Amino acid sequence: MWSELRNLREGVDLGTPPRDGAAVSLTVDGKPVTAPAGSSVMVAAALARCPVPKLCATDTLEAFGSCRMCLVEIQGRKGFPAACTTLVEPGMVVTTQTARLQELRKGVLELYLSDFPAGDVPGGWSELHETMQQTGVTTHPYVAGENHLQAAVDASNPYFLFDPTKCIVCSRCVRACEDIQGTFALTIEGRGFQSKVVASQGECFLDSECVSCGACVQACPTHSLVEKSLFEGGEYRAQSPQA
Amino acid sequence: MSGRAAKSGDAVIHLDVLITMANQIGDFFTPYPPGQREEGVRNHLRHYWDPRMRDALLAHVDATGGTGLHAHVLAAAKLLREPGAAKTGYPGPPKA
Amino acid sequence: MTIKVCVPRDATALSLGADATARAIAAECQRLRQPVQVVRTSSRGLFWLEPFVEVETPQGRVGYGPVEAEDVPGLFAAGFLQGSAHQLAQGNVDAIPFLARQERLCFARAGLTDPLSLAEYEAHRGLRGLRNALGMSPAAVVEEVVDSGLRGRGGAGFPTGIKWRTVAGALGTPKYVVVNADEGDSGTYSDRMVMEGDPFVLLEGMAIAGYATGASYGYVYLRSEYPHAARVLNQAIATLRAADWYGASIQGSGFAFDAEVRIGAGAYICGEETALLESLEGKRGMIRYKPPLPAIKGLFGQPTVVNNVVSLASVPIILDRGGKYYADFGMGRSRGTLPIQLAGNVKRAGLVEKAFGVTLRELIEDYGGGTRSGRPVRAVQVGGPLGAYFDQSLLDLPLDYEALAAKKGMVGHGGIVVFDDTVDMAEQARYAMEFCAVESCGKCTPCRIGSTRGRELIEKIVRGENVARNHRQLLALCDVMENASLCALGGMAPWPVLSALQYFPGDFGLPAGKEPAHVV
Amino acid sequence: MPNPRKPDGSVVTTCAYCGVGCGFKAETIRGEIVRMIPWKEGKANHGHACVKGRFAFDYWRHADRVKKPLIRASIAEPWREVTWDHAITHAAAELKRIQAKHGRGSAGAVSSSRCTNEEIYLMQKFARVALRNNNIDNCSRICHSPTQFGLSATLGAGAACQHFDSILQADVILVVGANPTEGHPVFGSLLKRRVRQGASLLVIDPRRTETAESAHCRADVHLALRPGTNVAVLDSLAHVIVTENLHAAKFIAERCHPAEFEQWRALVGDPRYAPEVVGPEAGVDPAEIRRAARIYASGPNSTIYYGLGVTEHSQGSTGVMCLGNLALSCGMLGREGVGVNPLRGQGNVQGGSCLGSWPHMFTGYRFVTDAAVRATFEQDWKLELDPEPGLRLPNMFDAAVAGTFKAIYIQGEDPVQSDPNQNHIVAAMKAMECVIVQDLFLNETAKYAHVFLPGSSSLEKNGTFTNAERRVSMVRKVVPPLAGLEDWEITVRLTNAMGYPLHYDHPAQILDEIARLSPAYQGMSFALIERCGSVQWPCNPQAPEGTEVLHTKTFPRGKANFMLTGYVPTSERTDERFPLLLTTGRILSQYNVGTQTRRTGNVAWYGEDVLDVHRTDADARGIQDGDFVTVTSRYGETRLRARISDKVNPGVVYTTFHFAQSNANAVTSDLNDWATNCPEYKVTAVELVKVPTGKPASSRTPASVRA
Repeated sequence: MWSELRNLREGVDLGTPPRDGAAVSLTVDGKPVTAPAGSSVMVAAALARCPVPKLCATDTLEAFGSCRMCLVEIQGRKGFPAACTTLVEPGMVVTTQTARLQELRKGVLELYLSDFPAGDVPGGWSELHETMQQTGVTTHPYVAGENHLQAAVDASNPYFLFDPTKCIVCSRCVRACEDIQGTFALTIEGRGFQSKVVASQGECFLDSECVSCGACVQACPTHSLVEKSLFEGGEYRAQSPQA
Repeated sequence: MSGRAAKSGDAVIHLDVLITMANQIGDFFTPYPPGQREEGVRNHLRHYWDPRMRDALLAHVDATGGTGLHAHVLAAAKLLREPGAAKTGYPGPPKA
Repeated sequence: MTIKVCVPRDATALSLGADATARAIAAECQRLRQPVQVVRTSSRGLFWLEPFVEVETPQGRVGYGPVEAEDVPGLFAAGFLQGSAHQLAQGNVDAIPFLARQERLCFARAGLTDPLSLAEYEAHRGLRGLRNALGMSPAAVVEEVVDSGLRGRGGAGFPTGIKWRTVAGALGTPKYVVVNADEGDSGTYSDRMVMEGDPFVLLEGMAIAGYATGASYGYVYLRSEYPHAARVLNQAIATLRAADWYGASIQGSGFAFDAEVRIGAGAYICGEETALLESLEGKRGMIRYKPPLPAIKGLFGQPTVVNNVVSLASVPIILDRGGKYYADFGMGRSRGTLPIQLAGNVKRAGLVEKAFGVTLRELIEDYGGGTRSGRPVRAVQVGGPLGAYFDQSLLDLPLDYEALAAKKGMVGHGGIVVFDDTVDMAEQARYAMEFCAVESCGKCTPCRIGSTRGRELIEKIVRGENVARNHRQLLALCDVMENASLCALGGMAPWPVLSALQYFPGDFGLPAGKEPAHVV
Repeated sequence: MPNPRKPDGSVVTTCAYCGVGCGFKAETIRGEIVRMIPWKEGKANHGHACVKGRFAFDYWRHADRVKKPLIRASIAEPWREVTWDHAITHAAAELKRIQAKHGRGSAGAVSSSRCTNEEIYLMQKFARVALRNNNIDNCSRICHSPTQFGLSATLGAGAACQHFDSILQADVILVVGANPTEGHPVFGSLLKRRVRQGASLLVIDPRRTETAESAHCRADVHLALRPGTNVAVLDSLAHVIVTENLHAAKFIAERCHPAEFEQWRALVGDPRYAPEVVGPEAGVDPAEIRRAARIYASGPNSTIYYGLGVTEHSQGSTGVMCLGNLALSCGMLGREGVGVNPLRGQGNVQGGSCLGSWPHMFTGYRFVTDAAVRATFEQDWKLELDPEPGLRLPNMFDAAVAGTFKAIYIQGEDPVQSDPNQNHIVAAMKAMECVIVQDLFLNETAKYAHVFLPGSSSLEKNGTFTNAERRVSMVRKVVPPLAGLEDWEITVRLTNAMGYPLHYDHPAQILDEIARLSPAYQGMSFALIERCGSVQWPCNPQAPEGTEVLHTKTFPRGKANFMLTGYVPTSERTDERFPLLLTTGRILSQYNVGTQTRRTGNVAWYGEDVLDVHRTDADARGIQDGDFVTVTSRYGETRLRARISDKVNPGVVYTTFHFAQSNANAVTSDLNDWATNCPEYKVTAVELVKVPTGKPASSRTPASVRA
């Protein structure tokens, strides 16, 4: 548990926690690179400066493997393993950019966009928007499908709000509340397409067990959970009543 | 220019407060064997009390023989007067 | 002279009135002051004849079915206790073609014994496998199972022996045996028949697995929809404990093994081994990524062997008669026998345990007798709701893991569902996507969102909206689901859809023959 | 929601709230602070935060901020705004007048742990060079001064032995009188993470705190003892260890004085400390005391974390010594995952204690009575210094009431609300002729002040903080100070006005001076901190980039000392008039006396101090959830809203003192620690009487109380 905390670097997100095992050498897109044993292929790709797209992965949380954006091809392995949940092995040959991979990433991102407010695609600067730029996918072909775009915003917490219409159910917030903070206030309610993030037993954030540490806001890759103080007019600015 | 402007013996703190504090210090050192007990209390008073508090305590001992003070606290107060009582550095606990 | 009459206690028989039949027989005998012993046995698996009553006569067992309560007086009048002829008579049971031509190894005792009688179980070669195993080294037991060529009967088809070898070699104790008794595939019931009809063979298989891999505790993860199986299994476990076949030192051998039943909560996804383990640990049934394999890091993070009920129920006979005996059955790399379950629109629905190699057509026509409605067979789904739909042109495929996989079909859990020519294959494709959407655990995006989009696309195509564009988008979506999903639910839900598109394009309003061959 | 605005600038700084000292990036849009993001390279928090640091930073712009210096002749008159020069000159003149009239010892100064190391250092320098006496104290007097005394007495250094991450190597975690999940939340998360990984957790605390019992984190042993019986229970743990031979004989032989150990073994081995005797008196199951002792002794790595629940007692220092003895007896020192670690309350309470803001000590815990030490300071400051220890804060108030103490300069503290026996404090304040308060807001103490110097928040100045693991981190100016001067500049100007020439261009030079004069800070400098991110003292040639774990090879005095820690029950006793025991504490969303957090959105969680009462005690007095009750003690009374809670045992009631209007400290006693006068906040005999309200008792839980 040592390196997972002490080797984190500001402004750098290798995607999965930094390990401190013995060096493992492999090649990514033809470039030789070494990564500590126990690291993911995603880390090796980032160290080789050919980062793979990611949404549910961040290096303060253990790999989860749900968004399927980080699929790569590895020599000798069938199919398209996820870079975040595949550990580096000596002599591995990894390819991160192929037409086939781009096709799959486009397919997955289009599914995400089919349930995301189209109006907020331009002008956003979240990790989701970065992934759109990285893959060049900003539209989707699904017309008038079932969606969550009418869900109500929960602004009960004085400092941050939760806009479920932008939630991609990547569970980074749930995992941050469990592993980093240890309060276990968030969970996923429902299954399949009905899955949604809720606090405690489906209460608003303020009434739930949430201690407002902000770890979930920091972990959210889409600004679904976001500080109120970032919005115009600051009327959301969390002054106490007398101010 | 010596640091002592206030006349010694000023009633810095009410006498009964001083006696209680001194006895509390005495209570701590009670488990130590005789000899070490008095040395412990004396070291503490010497290094932690404002001189005017020490002087007020000694004035009480001179005036009344130290009524209200535990036996080993009284003995410690008398030790304060011996020369060389000003030990350098933290006295540390009385050496076993 | 007391005559023995057997009436099944199997859930299918019960649902068709077996209890009423048994009560009627007993009452009739009492009225005629005829000493009789009515024994509630397991079912033979001839479901179209249930309740199937058997009478022990000097010429062997004579079967009658389907016997409802009001048929009983007529049967007695015709001298049924002596096995005489009657409109419901099926003659000597062993001679019934449906049964005679099967190779029943795992289901050898089906219909013969009282499921909870340990004595009867031992009398029919029960516990020999475990006794032999305890006399061998754990490694030798593993190799015996490897030699048998037994592969996972749940659906994955992974060689059971190799899995055991991995768990045996994994570091860390305690280790666990977990039985996947979720049996979520529509139209399958072989697990249920084992657990209700011959619980000891499963429990014996679990003990052997524990001995071979170093696991000392087992969990049966049973679907909540099988209450009878739960009762029978718990009674059987208690019996084994009392008989010192489960506990701290089985038969004084120093090998400890015990087990308990845990009830699932109705999610199909918990039939997938990692979601099953999550559920068993009291968490949401969500998929864990692999590796690490459960054999290395499974239940509570410990090495765990996860096997299907039928896989484990096939182990005792392997240790009893040897791996080679078992391997002699079957073809190619599909060794041994598979209990196939005929269901859907079929004339003779029931259990057919055959060696691999039998063709689908034999199963459907010779054993199944064609459709129940009498109309021609138009489509067949093999291997559960994620299996491909085959039309007539593929019915000559042999039952073999590799042969079916080549046609994007799968052996799965051995379920075959028959459809006649009234079936609408576009609706079946839509249902496949809807099933995936309802049962998706919601973790990975291709399945969570893709299944709903898939259903919507098929509905548009059927409504004739932008058919060409939506058809192209449906194929692209199926490609993403197949290749990007985290588990087999999202990964294989497209198979029934693509096979329906390829073999039955007309049902979708698509021109015939132009379909790219995705099911090569 | 639309897309949020994107910050265009950020400054890495350190949180000003609790002793964890989290690293933050203050992010701005066109210079305006919009959010605080935890710094992933912060070595105390690794990218995590809590509600206070992460969100409750808006107090700095609150309308109540005083932006101009204020003076008035008497506390009856209204304030008058004046220029900085006018206020400083006036204050200096008053101080000089009073010292001339009443003697040099009649004035003093108090620094605060909410200020930077540099500001604390300047305050003690101001007392010694400007007031020319040693009447300087700091707020850790009323919280962790027993830590400094107790750990120095046993281990030789009054600071945490480990760094926070070391808990990840602990097999057994003993938490005594502390609730990290509320008081030190980011460290509390690390503790809970380690417990989830399988470490055993032992808790000694009268309350069923969230640390003892929460999701996926439950104490293996929770000794819910009666308040005031710490030393008895800790000695009883020691009794089990010595009588069952669980102690680490090799460690004791090598690193302690064997004779002292024998003396200590004889004391704690005495039958009166057996669990069977202590258990009933402390209200704890003897078998659980034995189990806890065995788990702690077995280790292999057992670590101790403790808080004000140990220090704020009349035997506070003795309690800390018990913990030192316990660790020494089992050899739990000098490696990862062990140690005795105070969870210091405020951001810089460790800085406050090691930078000489004591009446009896210079920086680095060296005595003013030590001529050699005094010489180094006299040589550096070019001035003869007072050789005798000065007045402690409680002594200053006593002396004020006695009429011999007339002037005080208080920076960043609010003794009227936070110090015990409030009536006594107010009397002392009124008895003084010149009270100078330097703070962000007009606090309770300012009501009795004659000069108010508007201070600057941690977002408006440069400097360093030292957190509870001895980690010195950088505080960087994000926005200019609202009142125009940074706190250190104000103290420098006041010192100059008193006639002692003092000049610094930048706090970095003050830290260089501290390094020159303090062995533990020898190698410390702004440049080093910039390079390493943060540095844990001692930082010297042997440890050029700081020290993570203390006592690895030797103790500061070579060997460690076993102190004889006999149990002396507090004189605060319950009787028929005052049958219940009140203990006080803190809550996550509010901080200390609430000056900052009351002026932020945190009031959404906790808008008023509330009294937790067990159902049996409430029913016996007809008190219902939400009723107001009068809490009376031998020292005063106050009114609080009651909340029925199972977190306290029958016979014990609990409250916080975050809100002025609840003046919980009106009831706390004037008893204090024998060695340091740290007040005994944790044990006060009280009685509750329901306040008759016209309307029916409110059935719902008070809306303002979420915790």
